[in-house]
Amino acid sequence: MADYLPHTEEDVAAMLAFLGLADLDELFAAVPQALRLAGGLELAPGEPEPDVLDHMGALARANRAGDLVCFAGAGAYDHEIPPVVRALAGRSEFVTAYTPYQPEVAQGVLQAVFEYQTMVARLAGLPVANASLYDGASALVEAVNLGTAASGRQAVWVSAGVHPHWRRCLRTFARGSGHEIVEIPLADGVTAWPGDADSAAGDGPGAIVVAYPNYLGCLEDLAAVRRMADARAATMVVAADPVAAGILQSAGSVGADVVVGEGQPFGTALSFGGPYLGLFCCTMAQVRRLPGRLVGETVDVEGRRAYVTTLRAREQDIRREKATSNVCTNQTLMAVTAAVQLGWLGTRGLEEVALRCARGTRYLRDAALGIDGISPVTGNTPVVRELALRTAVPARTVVDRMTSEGFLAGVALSDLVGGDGDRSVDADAAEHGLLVAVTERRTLAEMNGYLVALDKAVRP
Amino acid sequence: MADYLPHTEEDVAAMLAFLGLADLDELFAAVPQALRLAGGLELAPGEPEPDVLDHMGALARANRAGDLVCFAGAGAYDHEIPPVVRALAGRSEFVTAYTPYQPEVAQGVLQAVFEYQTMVARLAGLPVANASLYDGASALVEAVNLGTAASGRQAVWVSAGVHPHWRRCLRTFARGSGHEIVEIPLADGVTAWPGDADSAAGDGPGAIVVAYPNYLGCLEDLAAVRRMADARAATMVVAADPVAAGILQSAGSVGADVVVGEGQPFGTALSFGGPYLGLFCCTMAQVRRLPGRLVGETVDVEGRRAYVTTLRAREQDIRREKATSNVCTNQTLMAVTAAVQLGWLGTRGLEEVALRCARGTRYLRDAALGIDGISPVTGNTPVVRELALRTAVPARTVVDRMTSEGFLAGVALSDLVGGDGDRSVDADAAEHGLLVAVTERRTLAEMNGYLVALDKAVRP
Amino acid sequence: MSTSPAGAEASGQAATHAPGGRALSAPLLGRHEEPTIFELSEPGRSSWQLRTTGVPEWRVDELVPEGHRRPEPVPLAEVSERDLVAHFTRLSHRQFSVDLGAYPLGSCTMKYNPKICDTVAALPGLAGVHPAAPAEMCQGWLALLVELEEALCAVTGMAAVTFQPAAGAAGELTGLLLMRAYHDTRDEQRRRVVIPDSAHGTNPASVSLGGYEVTTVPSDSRGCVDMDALRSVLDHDVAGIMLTNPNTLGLFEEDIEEIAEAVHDVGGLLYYDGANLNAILGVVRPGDMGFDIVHLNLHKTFATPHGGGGPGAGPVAVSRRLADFLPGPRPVRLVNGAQGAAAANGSGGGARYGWATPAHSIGRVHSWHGNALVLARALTYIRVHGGDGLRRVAERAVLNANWLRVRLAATYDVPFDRTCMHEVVLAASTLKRRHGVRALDVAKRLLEEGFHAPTVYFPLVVDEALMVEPTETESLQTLEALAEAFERIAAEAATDGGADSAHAAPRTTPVGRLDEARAARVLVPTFDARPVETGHDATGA
Amino acid sequence: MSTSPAGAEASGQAATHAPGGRALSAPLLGRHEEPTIFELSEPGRSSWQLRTTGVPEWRVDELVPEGHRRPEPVPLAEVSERDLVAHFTRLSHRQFSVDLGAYPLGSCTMKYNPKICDTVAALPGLAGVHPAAPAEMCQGWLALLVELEEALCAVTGMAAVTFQPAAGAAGELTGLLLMRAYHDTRDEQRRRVVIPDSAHGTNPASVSLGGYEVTTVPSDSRGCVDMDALRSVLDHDVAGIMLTNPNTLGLFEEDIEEIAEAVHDVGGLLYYDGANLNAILGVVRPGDMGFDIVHLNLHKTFATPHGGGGPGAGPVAVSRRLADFLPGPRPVRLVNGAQGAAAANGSGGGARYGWATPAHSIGRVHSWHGNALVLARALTYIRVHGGDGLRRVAERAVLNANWLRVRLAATYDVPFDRTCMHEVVLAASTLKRRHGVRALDVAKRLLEEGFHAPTVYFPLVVDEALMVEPTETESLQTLEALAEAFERIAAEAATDGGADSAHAAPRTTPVGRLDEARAARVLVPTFDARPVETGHDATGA
Ligand SMILES: Cc1ncc(COP(=O)(O)O)c(C=O)c1O
Ligand SMILES: Cc1ncc(COP(=O)(O)O)c(C=O)c1O
Repeated sequence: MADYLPHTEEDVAAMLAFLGLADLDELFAAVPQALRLAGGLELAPGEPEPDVLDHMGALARANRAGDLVCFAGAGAYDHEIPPVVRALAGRSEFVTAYTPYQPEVAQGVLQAVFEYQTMVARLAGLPVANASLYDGASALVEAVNLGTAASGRQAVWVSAGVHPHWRRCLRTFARGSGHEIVEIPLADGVTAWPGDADSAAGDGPGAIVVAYPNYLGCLEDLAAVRRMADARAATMVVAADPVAAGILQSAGSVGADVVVGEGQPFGTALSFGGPYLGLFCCTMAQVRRLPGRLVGETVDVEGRRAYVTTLRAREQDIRREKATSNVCTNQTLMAVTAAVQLGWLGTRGLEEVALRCARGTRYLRDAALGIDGISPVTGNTPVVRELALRTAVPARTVVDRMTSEGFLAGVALSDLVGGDGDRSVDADAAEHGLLVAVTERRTLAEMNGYLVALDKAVRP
Repeated sequence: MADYLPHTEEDVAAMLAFLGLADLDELFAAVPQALRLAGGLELAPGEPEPDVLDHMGALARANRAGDLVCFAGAGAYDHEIPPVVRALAGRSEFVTAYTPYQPEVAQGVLQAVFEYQTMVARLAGLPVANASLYDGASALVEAVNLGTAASGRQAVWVSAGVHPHWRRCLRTFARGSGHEIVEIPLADGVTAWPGDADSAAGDGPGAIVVAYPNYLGCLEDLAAVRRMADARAATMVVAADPVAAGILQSAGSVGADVVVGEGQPFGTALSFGGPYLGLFCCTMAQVRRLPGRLVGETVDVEGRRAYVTTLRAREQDIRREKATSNVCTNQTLMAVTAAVQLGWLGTRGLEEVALRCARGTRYLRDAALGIDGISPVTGNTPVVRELALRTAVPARTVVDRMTSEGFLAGVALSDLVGGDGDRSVDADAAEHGLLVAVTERRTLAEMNGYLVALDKAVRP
Repeated sequence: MSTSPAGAEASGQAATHAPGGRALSAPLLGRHEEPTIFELSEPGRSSWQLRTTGVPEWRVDELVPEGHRRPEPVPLAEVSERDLVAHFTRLSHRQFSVDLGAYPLGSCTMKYNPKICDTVAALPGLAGVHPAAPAEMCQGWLALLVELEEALCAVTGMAAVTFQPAAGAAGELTGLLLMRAYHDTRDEQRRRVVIPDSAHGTNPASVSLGGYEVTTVPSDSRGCVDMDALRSVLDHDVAGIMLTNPNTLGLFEEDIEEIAEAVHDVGGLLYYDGANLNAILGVVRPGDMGFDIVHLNLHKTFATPHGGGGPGAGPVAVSRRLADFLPGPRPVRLVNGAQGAAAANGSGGGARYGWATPAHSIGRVHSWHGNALVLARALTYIRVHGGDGLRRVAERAVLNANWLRVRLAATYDVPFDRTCMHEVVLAASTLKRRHGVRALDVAKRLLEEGFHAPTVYFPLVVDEALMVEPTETESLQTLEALAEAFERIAAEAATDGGADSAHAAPRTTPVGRLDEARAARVLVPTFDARPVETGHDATGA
Repeated sequence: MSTSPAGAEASGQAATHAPGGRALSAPLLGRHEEPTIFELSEPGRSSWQLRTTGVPEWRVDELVPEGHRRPEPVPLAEVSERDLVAHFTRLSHRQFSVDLGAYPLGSCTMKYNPKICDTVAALPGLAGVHPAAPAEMCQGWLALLVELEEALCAVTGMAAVTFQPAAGAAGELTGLLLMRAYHDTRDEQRRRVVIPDSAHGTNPASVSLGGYEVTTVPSDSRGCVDMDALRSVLDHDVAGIMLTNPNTLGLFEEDIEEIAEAVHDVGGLLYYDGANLNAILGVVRPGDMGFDIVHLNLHKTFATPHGGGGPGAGPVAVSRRLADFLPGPRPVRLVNGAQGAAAANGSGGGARYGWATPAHSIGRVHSWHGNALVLARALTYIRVHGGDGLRRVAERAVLNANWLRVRLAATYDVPFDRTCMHEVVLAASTLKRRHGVRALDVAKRLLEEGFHAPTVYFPLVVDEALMVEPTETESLQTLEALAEAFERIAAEAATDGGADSAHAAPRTTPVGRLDEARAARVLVPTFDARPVETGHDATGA
């Protein structure tokens, strides 16, 4: 009988007596007899912790992906996470606290989030960052909600260069919000925006969404998007990669109204996709439409600097159906983790990571394109962060073959865009496209081993 | 250039200027030129943490022992260490603190050690326990120092049932202390103490040392030892196994003056032999001879209960050459760990662990003795905790063979007592004796697998 | 010594050169401010260390085209690893948590978070897996999710589960989109969703995002849904109703069968907000009550830690007829029979688990598969407890709440004083009327008494609400101490100077009450922000 | 609110039923006592969970013979896992540590302990290895130890190392036994060992345990060994001399060459107490100074954490002529060439490393091989720094100490005011004479200023000593803040009421100054102890 309950037999008896009840069942008198669960839950009986650890350990060992050298990215990256970051972010005070409803005893989390907001805002080149959203996709959905609310128009132009899963989420939630999602195709890896002529037709977009770099690693022309947005009084939303931002111009500096991103690269493990971290930044003009929590600085009764969640009137618990968003629990621990990781990296470290990723990508690209059976998906468009290769055999086959060589070769585009194709790549690339990511952790030796295996894997 | 130094170039320059020095070398002007190290240390240049982790990880993987199912004991046991104990004992406040010289900011460690002392004293059945010593062997050495000092006589009778390594340490340190160590042989696994006649000859022992159970798992007659000690006004020292103590009478209850032991089984991993935990308990009469630190309860200026290291006048920093011991740094973190582990086990848990170890040992013994090529080393003497089997082929061969079956079969007596034999076992057993330990972690399935492998391994 | 900023300034450090080794912000030593990491920063200092790779060291201008390059590196803090550690360790000492003491925060189920779950979540075989790895390479994860789905179905009495929603609110919106998809396929345009006035704020917010209008039904004198009021708003324009049972007053909706019947009669669906499931584990199942859609808060009922505000996990379980609409792809067992554990023996043989997308899936609601590591923690918790243990959890949670209710009924208002479930809603209305001590004051005084405060001013239907959820992992001794603290506070309020004392609380914490109005009026959302006048006070309640 | 015991009693809990969930002992919330785990205990409560084994459940009387059985289980605490966690987490908040702030404790080298070392020490492949496993099964460990031995030889200039000594004092005694073995084999009966009056207490204590008599030599006006005094005590009865260089005054013994020559001339050996090695890493090596035996405190110089008082590691390095006496067995490379890393690729081929016992070994000094996991941490630290990094460590450590010396010379007495090494010994003699503020008071006031206190009243040769060792991991900003704190304390002492204020310190800590006399007079070594009169006050200095 393994559990964490402190009640002794005597405790239970004494408490029931105090309540004047005969047994525990009487506590549930309000539950209609007919509904009560007879015979208990259909679940195995409890097991002691060591048995459970054995089981979970066996499941973990069954994930052979964990042993592969990772060249997969597509929004989830294998970056260095040093012991010091794990140790600090793992402190139980951060892990087992609730949302800071009593700021006097929550300055630890509040200040860490305030520092996180500052770092993320600097990264995006915007003045405001919130305390986190669920992940990149949910941050984008919220950005579109904000953007359309700000412009008052429901149509949304979304570059097909935005991560396919994020676009899928936009379509899902549009069924509730009523947004009209218009996907703009790519040509050679960059968005082919409609000329003024085309778009004059019909209601202009309330928001325009572009990714920087986009999910194929290509660098879009943000200034052009800004001009388009100005011309149409639309909100400019940029989904920016936060690591590449270490060497790329900030979207804010080019005039983005909202910048969102996936914060996983900042200290969070691959984790089979979650929990991750939704980054969200906006201009001061939009702060009252900000989704989620915001930590602000203030003072206490003695004038000491202190932190508190602020502009609460936007939130669901106060504004209810009029709230800017329904988000309550967010990803605070990942935000704290990001603050620690960015504190560890610092000004030079982040730049160095971004640079090393770009160098690795460059090295692998040059060498891979030398292999016959390999060609680029995005022509000669400059890429950072990701690399889309066209492989002679279906990309999925390449991935499968390379697992036996000890490599997670990348992500087959077919797994991202689905069989029915997508506006980001042509039908052939949708089947033969392999998306590869190289982080600062990949060594030259690993890449050379990868190239040998790739050479074999692409043979018919 | 990887390190943990905060000094920027500017800091160094400013500090040198403040000191009126031209360069860092001037700081070492007092070091005779002739002695200065030219060309720096003959060490590889520093490596970044990830490289070092790769290297240490490779070394760890090269220890195949870690993958074997452990049936080895001999004073180091594979007990359950739950995540909760690792988490609490691993808190950085406990890990990175120094000896509690400023009690006002060290109540955490001090109270934890006070609780540890209480638990260990209860276990031993004595009123005083110190704050830890290095390991079982050093605790025994200190016990003999105390015992001879108390009786004023240098001769020490040591049962050959005491762990061979501990006896070896006694002999090593006797060269400094001048103690005359007399080892008393075993017969059928228990000490064959000299009759009054023999011992009348010569100066009687100042201390008598016995193990309970002894290193072969056999239960000695403690009452008889007490009588001997009384007859000779000698100090009775018992080296007791702290886990077996969960079901065995306490040595204190039988009149031991000093009880020592190895505390590793209380939450400390096998750790290739260290850091471990020296347990040390004694009577109130001997408290002024206690080696090492002692935490006591007191009050602060406001009358609040608080803890502090006490009876400091015994210690080396005050008493110097007259100190009861030279120990300064001890094994506090392991003592704190033991307090957490014993807190987790509690009254019932410790008894249950002791009981399960005894059951496993019983099961394995009955089954193993059924295999031909296997006989007992200690006759029919009842055993707990350890089991000494005589194997048809040399025990070392059995151990080697069984590693390929995935088992650490035990410890060959030849590895403990050395080639030149020992007074604890006969010459044959010294070569064919296999010491086996079964903890509460060993399952029936593992034991049955072990028995099959053993059956094969003992064939000529 | 002074704990005022003067005291802090007394350190004589220029704002941008705070000493990383000074520990005055650690409550162990003082009550000073902790410098921000930016104030601890010193140009040229660093902590980062990256692997030696041997990759050619191209310059940035050889890699990034003109016009895309960042002129200057992103200005972050530059600190030594030692100062990084000291800073965040001190911050952690300025933070209350379950691991420090009782956290009776109503509606949050702040139970003890078993450490074994941290160990599981850190297993490289779980934490190191890329979400896009081929199914054959992550059989363990798929087996884990399928096992968890089966367990959650057993607990809720539903047919299938999606794990994508990252928290309760995300589960709600997902559930509402499922509701919409269901009605759409039946060509029914329904515009309204009914929720009780006691509902949690996320419910109405989610309804709006789901494209529905909120219709609120009042609670009756018993604190439950007013049946007549409900019937009066039910028609074929109602897509469904969102309920949590027990409701946010901690009361079991006794008329649940009638409610279900009434809603189903008009073709509506019942949505179960699972935030309060802890009270009924193994006692009664949402599915048996007639609910069609259920979201669970694994970070409440199943003890996954809250992380200071998140992450959570809000899986949604549905009845058979809604299964085809679930988000995809979903983990599925390919050949039956093989249990997770079996599959875990792994490698040998082809894959036993894979992915599948339901026929009429509403699509993705998460970048990947949901908060996977949180799900692994929940399964661990469920396995340790088993069916029997989960029932004990509910019994003890309800027992604890009722003990507090009866004990405190003499001192505090208990708006609905009958057997409650896992939490009890007290009120400070009398204290406020008689002595001017409000719920907020009671909350702040409780901090001085060594306990986290309960949830205050929620549910909105109760004046001066103090919503207390002790959870099952607190002992009778802790409940007694908590009750005595509540009683001391009430007694003190009646003494003269008592109210002032309550208003002055908390006085033992690193900071006292904050100027929340100023935080909203002069918004400082980052260390770089210059004071910005945002006009009116927007702190809300 | 009251923080007196009355306040604690106010919780109204019987001593044996303290509430585990009440957090008033966490400095974040209050200043109350933390109940002992025994007071949190409740019969029938438990935390333990053990593996399901399927082993037959024999009763204890079927396993343990009559007369050996324990009548009652050992009475330990019975607490829930939740209360266990709360108890020890709160205790951790009542503890200062390097991770919270600067710890300038002289002679202790409290530098930052890199977290990477915790990760290494937790590797199952290191932590899970049984010490008696066959050498073939622990090649990684053997390779690690051989690599560390080579590194320590490079750092000390010695020929061989034993890892068995668990701490510095154990290393000292081991070294003295080596000294004795050396003289014995040369049939020389020498009875005395010389140590300076500034030596650490473990030195004389070890000398006695080594069977030698202590001969103390005074320090001269420069704070170094008085050469004339030394020469006057040197004769063929002297087995050797124990020195630490830099000495405990933080000064480098400039006459070290003459000292070595003089001692060697009479056939004595030189023992180097390595506690202060941090100052000279990569600058000068004990071997080159003429030392024959060296112990290292890895828990100082090589950053392994102190664990609240231990564990440490005190390996002993010796010159060629003493290598044959080292304790055994020792890890050795069997076939040369193969480096640790290579061997680590492991399995393939026969063992590259094994054990060997020196010809004239003095025998074991540890149950097994020494504090292995501490050794693994030290190697990790050495590898990250490399030869260049270790030299930087010494430079920065000495730079920091001298900066403080010069800065504080104006405010405090500096008995030996010349370039010091890694630490500086200040004195409060003037403060005491003028204002009645003693070194102890300064120490307690520093706690209120956010810093751990320096070592006080050591070395004994300095009146009112304040021994400050900042270490190299503290920044200039931290040194400035520390210096200002020292200065504030001195300035305050001069004001009226200043002395009283100093005597009242610390006032911001969970407890104030303790009644240490009472602790010794009425000895309470365990929770069960009834007050025991031990007669006179025995707290010592
Ligand atoms: C009753 C109720 N419903 C829904 C929610 C929302 O859940 P989450 O915070 O996980 O989004 C909560 C959380 O506080 C709640 O208490
Ligand atoms: C100078 C000196 N020598 C020896 C020692 C003893 O080392 P340990 O505490 O590791 O036994 C110390 C430790 O404080 C010391 O400072």
